Amino acid sequence: MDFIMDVLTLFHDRADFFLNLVFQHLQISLIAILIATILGLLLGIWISEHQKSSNIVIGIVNFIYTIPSISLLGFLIPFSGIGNTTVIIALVVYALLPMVRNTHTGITNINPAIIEAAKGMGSTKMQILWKIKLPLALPTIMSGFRNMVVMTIALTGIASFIGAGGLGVAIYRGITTNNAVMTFAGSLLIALLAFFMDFIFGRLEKALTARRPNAKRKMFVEIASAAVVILLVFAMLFSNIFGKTDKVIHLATKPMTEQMIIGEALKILIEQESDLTVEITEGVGGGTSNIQPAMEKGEFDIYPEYTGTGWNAVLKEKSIYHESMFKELQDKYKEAYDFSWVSGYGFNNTYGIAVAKEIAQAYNIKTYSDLAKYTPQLTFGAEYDFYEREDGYEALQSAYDFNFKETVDLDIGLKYQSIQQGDVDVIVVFTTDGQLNDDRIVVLEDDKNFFPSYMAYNVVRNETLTKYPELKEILDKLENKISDSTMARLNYEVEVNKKEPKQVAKEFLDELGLLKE
Amino acid sequence: MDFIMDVLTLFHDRADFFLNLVFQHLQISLIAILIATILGLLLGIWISEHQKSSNIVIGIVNFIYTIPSISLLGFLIPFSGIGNTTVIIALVVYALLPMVRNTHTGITNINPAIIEAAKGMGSTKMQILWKIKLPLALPTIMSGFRNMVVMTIALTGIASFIGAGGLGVAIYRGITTNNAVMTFAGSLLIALLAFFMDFIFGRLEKALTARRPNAKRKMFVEIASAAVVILLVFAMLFSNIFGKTDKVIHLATKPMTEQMIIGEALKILIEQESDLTVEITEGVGGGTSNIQPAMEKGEFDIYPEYTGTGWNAVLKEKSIYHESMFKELQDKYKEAYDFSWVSGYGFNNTYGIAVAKEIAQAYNIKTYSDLAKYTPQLTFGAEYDFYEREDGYEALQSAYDFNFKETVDLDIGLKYQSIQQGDVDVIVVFTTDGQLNDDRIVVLEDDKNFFPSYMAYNVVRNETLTKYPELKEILDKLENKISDSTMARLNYEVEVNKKEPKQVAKEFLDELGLLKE
Amino acid sequence: MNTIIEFKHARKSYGDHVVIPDLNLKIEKGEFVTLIGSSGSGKTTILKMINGLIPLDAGSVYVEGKDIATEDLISLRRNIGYAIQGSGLFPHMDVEDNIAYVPNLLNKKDKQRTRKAVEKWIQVVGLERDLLDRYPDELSGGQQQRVGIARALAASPEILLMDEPFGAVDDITRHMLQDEIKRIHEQTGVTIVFVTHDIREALKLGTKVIVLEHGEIAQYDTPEAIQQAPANDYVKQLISDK
Amino acid sequence: MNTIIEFKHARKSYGDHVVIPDLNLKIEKGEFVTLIGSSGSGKTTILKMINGLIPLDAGSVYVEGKDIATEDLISLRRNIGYAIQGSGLFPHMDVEDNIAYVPNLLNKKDKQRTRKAVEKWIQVVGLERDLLDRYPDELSGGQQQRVGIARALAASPEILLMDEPFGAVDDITRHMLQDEIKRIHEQTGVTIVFVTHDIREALKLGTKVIVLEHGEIAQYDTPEAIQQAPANDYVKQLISDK
Ligand SMILES: Nc1ncnc2c1ncn2[C@@H]1O[C@H](COP(=O)(O)OP(=O)(O)OP(=O)(O)O)[C@@H](O)[C@H]1O
Ligand SMILES: Nc1ncnc2c1ncn2[C@@H]1O[C@H](COP(=O)(O)OP(=O)(O)OP(=O)(O)O)[C@@H](O)[C@H]1O
Ligand SMILES: [Mg+2]
Ligand SMILES: [Mg+2]
Repeated sequence: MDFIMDVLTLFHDRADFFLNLVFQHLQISLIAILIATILGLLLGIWISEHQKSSNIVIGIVNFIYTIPSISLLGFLIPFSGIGNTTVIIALVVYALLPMVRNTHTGITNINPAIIEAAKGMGSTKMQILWKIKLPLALPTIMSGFRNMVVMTIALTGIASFIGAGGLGVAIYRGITTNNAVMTFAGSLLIALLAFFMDFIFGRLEKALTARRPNAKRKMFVEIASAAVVILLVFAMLFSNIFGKTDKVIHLATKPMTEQMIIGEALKILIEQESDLTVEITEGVGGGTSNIQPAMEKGEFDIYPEYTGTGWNAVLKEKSIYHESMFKELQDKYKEAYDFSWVSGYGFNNTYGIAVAKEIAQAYNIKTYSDLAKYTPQLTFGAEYDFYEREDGYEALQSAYDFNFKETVDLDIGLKYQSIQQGDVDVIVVFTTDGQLNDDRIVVLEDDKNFFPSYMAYNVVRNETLTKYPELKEILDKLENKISDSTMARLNYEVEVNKKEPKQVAKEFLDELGLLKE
Repeated sequence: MDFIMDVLTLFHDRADFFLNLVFQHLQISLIAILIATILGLLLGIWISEHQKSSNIVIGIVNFIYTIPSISLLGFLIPFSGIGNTTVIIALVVYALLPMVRNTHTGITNINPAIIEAAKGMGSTKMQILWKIKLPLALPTIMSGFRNMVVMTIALTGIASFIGAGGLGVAIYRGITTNNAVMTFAGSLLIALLAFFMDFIFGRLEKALTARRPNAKRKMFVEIASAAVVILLVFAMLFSNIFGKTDKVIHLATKPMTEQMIIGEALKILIEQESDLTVEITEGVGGGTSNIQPAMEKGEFDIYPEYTGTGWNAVLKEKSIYHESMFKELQDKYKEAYDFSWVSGYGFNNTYGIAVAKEIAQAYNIKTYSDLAKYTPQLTFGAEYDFYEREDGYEALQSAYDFNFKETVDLDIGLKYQSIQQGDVDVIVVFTTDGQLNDDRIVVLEDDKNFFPSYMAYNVVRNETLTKYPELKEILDKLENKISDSTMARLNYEVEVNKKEPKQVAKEFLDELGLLKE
Repeated sequence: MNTIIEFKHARKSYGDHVVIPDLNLKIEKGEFVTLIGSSGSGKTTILKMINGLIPLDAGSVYVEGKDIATEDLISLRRNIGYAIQGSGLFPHMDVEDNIAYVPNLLNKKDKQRTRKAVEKWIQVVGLERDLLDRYPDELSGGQQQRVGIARALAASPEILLMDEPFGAVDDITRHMLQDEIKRIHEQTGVTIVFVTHDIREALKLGTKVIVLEHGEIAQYDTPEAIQQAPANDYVKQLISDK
Repeated sequence: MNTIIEFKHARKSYGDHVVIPDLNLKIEKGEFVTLIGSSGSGKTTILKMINGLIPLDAGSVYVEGKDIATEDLISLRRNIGYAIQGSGLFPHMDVEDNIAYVPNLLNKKDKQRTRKAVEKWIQVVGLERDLLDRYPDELSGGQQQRVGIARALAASPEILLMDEPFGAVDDITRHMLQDEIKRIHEQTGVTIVFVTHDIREALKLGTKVIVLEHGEIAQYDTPEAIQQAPANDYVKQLISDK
């Protein structure tokens, strides 16, 4: 029961997030369903009229179906790139199997006497198809169609693999972060979507095949058809297919709160200051490892990145990054990818050490070195992980000569609670944690630069910067405008106060006087 | 065209490997298909007779279908463990969708006048079902059934996720090792299997529904039915369902040649020396990371492991392992998992440095330190990777004061060729590489123990050792019997001479005088 | 003689359209009752009420004294042969299987006996034995109809419901079939309810004739009585056509 | 008069079973030809040869002088009304749509005119207008048959093929229908080929009568000639039954 409550709470808290995913999911799957229906019907009809080809066509459809989705996507990406188009193509080809075979079976199993009668009346092939075969095959076709709808909605989960969004994002995020509630929430919504769509199509089928439809039924057909059409149009409108105007900046963010806030802020700012449109692909699963290749292909133009991550994860350097190496970072990026690091935001998202304010004041502790003197009287808390890392506790201890009275394993969720309750005195944090936005806690200065540096910048394709020279100037408006504590505060607004990232971004820009009415 | 040739060569070279996978794949999918057919038919029939329940049942079937396979497997493992049972359950529940809906549609769309006639003759419900409804619904049911067969065969690829084998092993291995040929080969076989099964069932359907079947057709029905039955019986016999006797040792191996050889050798030896039966789960995808959890659950009893891997990957220690720490390794394993490291084989599968024999003789080079003196005259080759690793080239260079005339990036496939052609003088190898079994190459001694140690042992559950005390003694028969060069030679037999691991294992045991006739 | 079929205030309607308003009827065991009436007057409906294929809106039908609403319909129907209007053959079975359908329901094992019975009945309805492995759609209309009759007869029932059984056969065959059915009735004493739209057939075959008009019985009497004293104009017009 | 339908050495067999061995036949424009013969003698087969539903094994069929093997069958069939044996209604269409099927093929837009025509034809075959929105399985056998006739008539064809069209209706309705069809024939001059198994009907309606015996024409003449000089015993037996 607790689990169910957690799921409900999650839905409530992240309503917008899920709504957005549901919408993307519907958009992708409906377009795929539409195309697959038309294509599947055509193929199914065609092989019913050309029986000889039926084995070949069904064989090919079978063959395609057996291609693992991961291979199929990999195969398609060079042609159709990352995003909706590829996913839709993949969904369509998988969806053909039930459509084609059921259409074929439905049509070829009609009582031949009825078809003979229609022929005898002088119907053309087309007339027989439309007036006799399709209506009589309808139940079998609908059975394949409805299976196909459920399958496609389920399979649309793969869209998130290649950054096309949909509820797979929630599932995938849940799996990677070991968040069972999130995974379940995503699965549940997919199931509900499938259930709902099947219900709609079931009612539609019933209404369509009803004898002497009464007014109520007729109305239902109309409403339902209208709803489907509206959904489709909606989906189309919002889809990239038509949305690809020339002056669009494609912005990606990683699945982190602060990235989402920054993404929204950039969108507002850029669209306000120029005639560019910003399209955000939010929270790309896998973060850097999936954004970087798409940046290289030009599918994204810009994303917020951290210097240390760029150095180790992208450039695959082994050494520890410090800001003194920024020039080197820039140069290597330019050479390897022709990207620039521009307009640093001014905050550093790395490990930090925080102490309870009382203690900091009592002993006048400001830096790690200050802290070292008092460690024998203090209790230290960090996640299990931190003690295990090579560059974790032990290294820190020897770098600053720490010698704590006691060290405690703390679950990440309980860290802040523990320090507030006085169970521990010192904790390890991430420097932009939303929960640092708390008077009772002070983050100390890493005066020997022990922890590597992860300053946040924008990574931008130089091509984009050249094409839209106005961009750089706009990005500069946020240069050094966000300190660690500001970022923590903004994160706090989203994570604890449950505001929308977009809202927080807006308020922050307003605060800076950057928001025009 | 080259690609196709590569695939064909792969099939030829690994015929046994693929045949085995095909067999496993067929076994799993046929059992799932059998169960799904029965269950799907029953459900479909039931909801046709109880129309009111049809929405609910189809809703549930839809719902189940939308559960992502990864979640479903995860959900099932606690109940049905790792292996066939879980996979089959998952496949069955996914297969229900097309079976149930098509059965329902087929039955409910029969001309009611025909059913009325049957009723009028005094048929019972069962008689109507068997004599009228099912035969008339057959085309629609078969259409769902054949879709289901293709889908299930395709989906059986997921079996490899949880060590149940099947062609997914090839695909998955191909993807993780970036071996497109392997992935394609696996996919192709799945497609061919699907195609073949669909063809068989298509012919069977045709033969079954044929009017006035002639002798040839009748014979075909008989042969095909017989073939399916035989396949099924075969599958059943070899499946764990009946194979679970009490005295079975479950042995896992990682997807590495030498592990397969050792696995076969252990099987021969154990079955020869005791009344135990050994069941090998060969080449578990993901290696240690998937074998370890299954060992913990008791699904595997024993597997060959390397000390360094145990230390870093299982115990998650950060430090570099050397054999001096073996006692610590043993203790930690005992404490954490109650496993033992027993009967080390005597070989160390780690990095090594090899030089052309001529050079080794000319300069009398035996150890790395010997080599150091002559490096200014020698060319060094290694994979790109080795230069990148923190503990790779640079560290090696400084540890031994190497100073090569030139360093070259070499593709792993070309390394041995290059040294034989004299393009390079020194290469980095794995110490048990099959290709080291070559007179022209000498592996030097790592006299400062620079490379971490990966000695091969058996990791065994203590519970198993207690239950079958005879086991330890048998394992000891191979203690220290395999040197690096012996292992390399055995690998060579398999990888280059294309012998079967089993054959190689047998010959080796014979060589040691351990094989009784 | 005792009553074998009885309708008491039986009523059937589809929506507003009343097909059988209030039917009261007794049929004695061993009678050959012919049922005549204009197209759409409810003849098929009455037959289907007897074997429970059409449930009543009101009233009851008794067969051998038992209310069929509370009886086991399956064993009831096995005792009632039913030759369906048109033919009502099973499209997926060949002629042999169609005729053997009811025998097979009862006793599957004795294939030989069933085969013999089938061969007997196909001859009774005047068809060649080489039609036995044809499927219904490979037969002419009249052949289909006769297979339907054979199927009804093969059940060796106590009551035989025949719905325009000779409608699609030529006159010569029809006379042959009329004689056959008359002979069967005389030899076995089966009770027959026989729908026809041919007044000559009705008068020739029936020991009793029912004239139906808009779902109501206009006259129910022996052929002689009907010819001598037609109950109303409709009956008069009918017999004038003879 | 000129020949509208002509068979030249037409032949049809199913496997070893020869249905029509060698048919030669000329039908003049405006005739009302009735076709009679025992069940299974090949009447339906001959009709379906005329509108090309059954391809010939040998020989040819000419309609209005053109070999139908090389003609556009679709426009040919649109000029040929076809009342199918049984009824052959489309089960998924209501009565109105069934009758309007051919008019709708030709001209979809003029719904009003079609509706009017449908109402006319349903009255011609003696059915109530409130059957129009029923589906075939909601009609009695005779009602279905009459809808089938109405569908054939609604095409306003030049040739009308009718396959035992009055087989399932009662005698009174049958007389009404016979009169109607005779009237239509006289008024429009349509050529009619009319299969029946009722010799009285054949003689009453036909301007010419064909007697078919095992796929071969036993006699083809005016009703009077046939009655006066029956060609063989079979024909004699047939007309004796009258
Ligand atoms: N598909 C088929 N296979 C084999 N024989 C067939 C097939 N179709 C029809 N026949 C045979 O062809 C012969 C002529 O059939 P047809 O339907 O023309 O007869 P008919 O004169 O219309 O008879 P009826 O008066 O009973 O309708 C019949 O003996 C029939 O059994
Ligand atoms: N499902 C239905 N819905 C509405 N009316 C129906 C339905 N089934 C039958 N009827 C009507 O019931 C009446 C009686 O039908 P029934 O089949 O008993 O007639 P019948 O006497 O057998 O006629 P025929 O001689 O034409 O076979 C007909 O008017 C018919 O239209
Ligand atoms: Mg009737
Ligand atoms: Mg016929």
